[in-house]
Amino acid sequence: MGETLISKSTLQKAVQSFGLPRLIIAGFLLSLFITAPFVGSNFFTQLSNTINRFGWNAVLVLAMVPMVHSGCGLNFGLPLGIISGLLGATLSIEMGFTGFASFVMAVVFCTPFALVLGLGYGWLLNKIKGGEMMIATYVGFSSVSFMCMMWLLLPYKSPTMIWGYAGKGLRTTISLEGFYSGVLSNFLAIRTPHMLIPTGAILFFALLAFGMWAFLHTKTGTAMTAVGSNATFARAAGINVDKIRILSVGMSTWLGAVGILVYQQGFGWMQLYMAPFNMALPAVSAILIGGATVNKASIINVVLGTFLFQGIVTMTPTVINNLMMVITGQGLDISEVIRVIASNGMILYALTRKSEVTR
Amino acid sequence: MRVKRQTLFIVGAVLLLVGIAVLMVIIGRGHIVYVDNKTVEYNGNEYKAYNLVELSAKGNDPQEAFARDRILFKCVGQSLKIEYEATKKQSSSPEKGIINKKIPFSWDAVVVNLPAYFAGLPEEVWFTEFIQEPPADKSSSNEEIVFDEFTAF
Amino acid sequence: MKLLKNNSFNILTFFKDNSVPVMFVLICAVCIPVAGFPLQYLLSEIITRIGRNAFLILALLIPIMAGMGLNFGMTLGAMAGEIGLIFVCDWRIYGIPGIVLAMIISIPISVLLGWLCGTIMNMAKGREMITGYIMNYFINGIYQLIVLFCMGSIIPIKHSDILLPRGYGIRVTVDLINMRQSLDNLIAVRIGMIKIPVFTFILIALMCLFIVWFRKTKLGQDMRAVGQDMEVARATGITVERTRIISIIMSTVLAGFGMIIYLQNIGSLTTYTAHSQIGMFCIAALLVGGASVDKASIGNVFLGVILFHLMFIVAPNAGAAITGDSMIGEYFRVFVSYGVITVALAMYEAKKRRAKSLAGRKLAQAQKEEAK
Amino acid sequence: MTEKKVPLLEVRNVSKDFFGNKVLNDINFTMEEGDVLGLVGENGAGKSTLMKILFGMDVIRETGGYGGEVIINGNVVKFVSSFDALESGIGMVHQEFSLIPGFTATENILLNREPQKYNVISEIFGKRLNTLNRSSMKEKAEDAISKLGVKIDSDMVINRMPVAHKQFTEIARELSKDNMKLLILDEPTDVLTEKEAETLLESIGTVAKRGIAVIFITHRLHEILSVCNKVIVMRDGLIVKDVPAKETNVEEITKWMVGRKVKEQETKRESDPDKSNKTIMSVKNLWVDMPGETVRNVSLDITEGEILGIGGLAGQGKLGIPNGIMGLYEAGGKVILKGKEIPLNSPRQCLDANIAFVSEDRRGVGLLLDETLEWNIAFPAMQIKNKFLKKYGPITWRDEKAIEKVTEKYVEELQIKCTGTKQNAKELSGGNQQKICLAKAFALEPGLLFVSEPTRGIDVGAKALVLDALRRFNREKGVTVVMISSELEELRSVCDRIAIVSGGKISGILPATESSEKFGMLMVSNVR
Repeated sequence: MGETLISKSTLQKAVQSFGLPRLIIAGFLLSLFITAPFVGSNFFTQLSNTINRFGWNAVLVLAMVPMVHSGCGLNFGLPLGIISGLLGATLSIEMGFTGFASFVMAVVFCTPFALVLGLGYGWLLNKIKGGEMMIATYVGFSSVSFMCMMWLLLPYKSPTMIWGYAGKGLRTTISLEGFYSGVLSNFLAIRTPHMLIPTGAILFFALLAFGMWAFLHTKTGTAMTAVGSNATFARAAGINVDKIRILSVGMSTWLGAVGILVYQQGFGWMQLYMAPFNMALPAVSAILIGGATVNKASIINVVLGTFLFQGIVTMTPTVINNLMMVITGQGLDISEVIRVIASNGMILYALTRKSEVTR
Repeated sequence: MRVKRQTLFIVGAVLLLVGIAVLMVIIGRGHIVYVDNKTVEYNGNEYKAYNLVELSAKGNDPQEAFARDRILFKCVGQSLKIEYEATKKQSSSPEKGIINKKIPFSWDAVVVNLPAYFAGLPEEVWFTEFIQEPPADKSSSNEEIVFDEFTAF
Repeated sequence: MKLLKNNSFNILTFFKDNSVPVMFVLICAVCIPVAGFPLQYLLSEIITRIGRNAFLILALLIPIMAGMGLNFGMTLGAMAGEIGLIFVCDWRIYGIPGIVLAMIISIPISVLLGWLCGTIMNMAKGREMITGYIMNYFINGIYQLIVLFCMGSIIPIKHSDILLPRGYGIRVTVDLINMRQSLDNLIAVRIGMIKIPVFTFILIALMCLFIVWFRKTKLGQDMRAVGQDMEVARATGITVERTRIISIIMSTVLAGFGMIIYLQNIGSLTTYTAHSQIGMFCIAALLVGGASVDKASIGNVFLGVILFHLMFIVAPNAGAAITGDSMIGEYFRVFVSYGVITVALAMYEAKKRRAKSLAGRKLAQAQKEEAK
Repeated sequence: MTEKKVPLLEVRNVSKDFFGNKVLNDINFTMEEGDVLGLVGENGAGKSTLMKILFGMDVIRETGGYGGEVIINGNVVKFVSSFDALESGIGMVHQEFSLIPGFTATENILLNREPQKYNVISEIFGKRLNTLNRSSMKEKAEDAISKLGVKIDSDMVINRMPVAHKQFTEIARELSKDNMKLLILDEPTDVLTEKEAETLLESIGTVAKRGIAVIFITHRLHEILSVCNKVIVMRDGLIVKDVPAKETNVEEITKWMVGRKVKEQETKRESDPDKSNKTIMSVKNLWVDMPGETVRNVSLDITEGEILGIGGLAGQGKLGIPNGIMGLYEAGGKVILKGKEIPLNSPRQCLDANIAFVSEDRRGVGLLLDETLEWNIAFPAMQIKNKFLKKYGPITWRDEKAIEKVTEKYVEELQIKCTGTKQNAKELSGGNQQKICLAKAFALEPGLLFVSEPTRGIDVGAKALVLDALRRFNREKGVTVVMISSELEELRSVCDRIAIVSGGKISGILPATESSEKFGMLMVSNVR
């Protein structure tokens, strides 16, 4: 079977499978990169900003893959993972670890929380096959608001974290200076006049991504893909579908926990209370922009999606403002609104695709 | 023919709604009325502010305007009707009466100068449009649009 | 919460079916004495809140009847209502005429948004609720595009006092002083310090009558049929897609009216955030009243409003009294609102799956008899 | 035309083929008002296709329409959709109920035809805003129910009704249509108890007396004789017999229904004398709750090395047996394999006990449509037998090369037409997909293989290949095969013994060499 010439139909099929909206967003981003120099914002600084933000968010988007793979749908309950991450981080700071050690210990501490919460969350999702996404959203919200109470009640003592005057309850934002702020980003960082490439963060993401890719090649990983593709087939082939789904939810929650730690080390601050409330939507729309569907997602979708999404987030404010300045003579901060419309439009597009796997 | 009859009714209903909307605009158009009890200068002679003027207007609580006071009334609709009881000096007996005036639709706010009115001066003296200059907006110029801020209920 | 007229009034099934309202009665029973609010204050708060929210929550009943689940997309109607109010403020129309005008302006916008939301929901059958939820954010982006950028620049706004200093885009809070409480005060009755907005209650009563009447109409019957079994409805010739879209349009239009009533009671419009939590709180209140994703009655609405808002008022003080920090109470009431939705959704889906395993037991039973 | 009364319905040389294979050829019959026509025939005889044509179902139009004419009251009708059929007075009651569970009987009977009370709002927003006229609805519903001569509480909600009442409600719905001329009942008594069936038969009588023609499709031959005045027997898309009911009896009808000239099978199945008669698996009072295929109290012994066939009409429970044993549907009872009991309701236990199952639902259960052929074939073996896996310490890594090798082996062995082992399963034809399912089971190298409806919906060429592969697999590898199929001829050409299931029970086990009439008798014996 010789390779057929790239006939028009295969090109069309490629466009079809890539999806028109994704093409529009990719084209939009490309045009931003091109217009950047003309509008007085340095191309390299923009690129380095995008890569930097890519390093922060990539792991959070990777957290989407296990659940989508096993057919549990888009993980709108990501805040649950984020909370376990925050618990791990606050514990590691409370114990007085500093520098790289605080990051490692944060990951170690968050793992038990992530697994326990993940298993409970997975068990609940198994009870409601078919209606996962809506309930995931509200499990995320209620757990965030529950934690808001806990942040006030848990007996933390470390001065850097608790309120100065009340002496009890954690601050809403805690500086990570001296702890693991930038611990990954600065590791082997490449600095040029305009560019800062956070190689450490990217390497960490690559490691986790490779881990995920490898897992999908193991026996259980293959089983997970089969469960996502056709759950009855998997059941007929002797796979304990519920166990695999719970495993995927646990992995997703754990990756969410590590993801928030990576985000915070890049960001430099830890945000508590209502901050994780809205962290699920950006990650969901990122992986969808990358080409994933409601029941199929790959590592490439994560890389592409995060890059595209973060590109829009970093590029639009500066480039569009300068562009507007040049045209209408007055700054027009329209980028936030465009990003909201684009990312949520993407999720809507994915939700309305017919998913072959009938639940 | 069924469909034609129904489209007729739909057009009728839409026109009715538009009619109600226009009606609402007319009867609902509100104007702010500033009533000044201030001395006014008019080709040479001066008209002194009254000692005390008690004023009441439809839909507003009655108010008292001492000399050099400015009181505010809200008037819904174009016909303005203010009852007054004015005493020029400490001793003089109070004059009673009603000011009836049509406010032009496009005017947002109006200034009524009592002394000028009592003196029967021409309209453009005692009844002038009040142009509001945009209040300097002290609140932060361009608040960050909070994406999903949680509001008290 | 109609009690089933089965012969043995079984306490257990009563509690099992209405576990959410019962749980809330307990929470209120605990918090109210602890919070220490005077009874009169609570009563007046509840009455104003019923006046403020009942209409909005009633708007949720129609999509539930048509099997579209909890219409998280009702916020689209709220936005349409807000746009109506912005224009009315700009044109300086005061009092009740202003409110009526705002409602009339909101109708075409609501119909358009409702139609859009209904069509997209039809494309994502089985995932209507999450689609409605995402539609909120999507249309909120477009709402901000219009209100923050087009108003003042493209769309003419006469009075710049509601515009941002930069000349375009509506300010973050728009004062509705000229129509504040005008519906409520129309026929307000004051007993002690409790103000009862009689006219608003009449409006709500009219809305309830409309829903009761609507259930009797052919369209209402079609919606109930579509809600229970789309394929059977389609087989008898009912236009399923159109009926579902109409149910969403009606819900959006009514949500628009409800939002205007809500904002005239509050007296000021926080342009960009007023509608963001409205959907969630109304749905939480409805669920607290004992409604479920596929069954809701007018009784659920009123019980829900009372219980939910009672909890909402007392929680901060109760929290402060118990733990000494009022923020705990604040977060507690948010947690309970989200928690109630999670529980209700989970129970609905689980119940759907439990019905299946019943048949197996019957077969085993039949076999035992045969073996005897 | 002689002044003979114009027949209510005349079907003149109607024919139909689905993608090349003839399903109906040259059907001719007429029906008068008040006729009750009993339509009998094996599965695949073309009965339901004929009814779909009469009822104007979309599936007919989508697959290229039909030849010949359908004439109602003398004029030829061409139905575009079943709504046209309803207009011209033809009503059909399907097997699975199309009723709204939460509605009362009245609301269901008049669904979408409710009498309405005018109100002014409907002028603007359209007719659907008229309120329902509940009183006249109740009246019309009760009148329709009385036409049936049955007592149903018209205010009772459907999901609280016994099955029979649901059936009557649906029939009442058709009768409530005033222009009702012809009522088609598709196996209505399948779900009813004996007593309920009797009441239904009486009500069909009363309906016929009112001048409404009824086509009654059933397997219960005694019912045909008691209520119908005409009987049509169909086989292989042909009307074999069109005879007044009075002039025939159950034996005759079964013979026409099943007896076909025994065409020479390719290789007469010779029974190997040296087959050991040790039972490999014995099933004791098995019940299985599989929708539409309920199994009631089945006990069965399977001897080692044989090919056991399980036949029977559709919906009688034959498919329930393998699905129940393999744990895909809730089941109870005891299954003993080589003396060791296997717990039910867990597919893993069966697979570990070296039993494989090729499901009848190829696309739903049998295949991973979005994955490559390699995955489809190698996946079960990999998960159960840990084949095609490389071990790196604790990590079990997919051995891509081994998977590719085994896929190529089966592609070549079963001559699966595909562009390569990396092609997605959904792109293959029906026959090739079935071979993939077989290869998947063969890769497991099972000791006992259940194969369910292996030849359903595939072309004749592929059928022979699939059956041949099964025979070779059984003979060369000595694997016991249990084949479930509704094609009696196929079973007789492949199996040693054939068990017939009807009404959820095994009505008898006969050697394959028995005459088809005997099998026919078993098939309809205690049809529930």
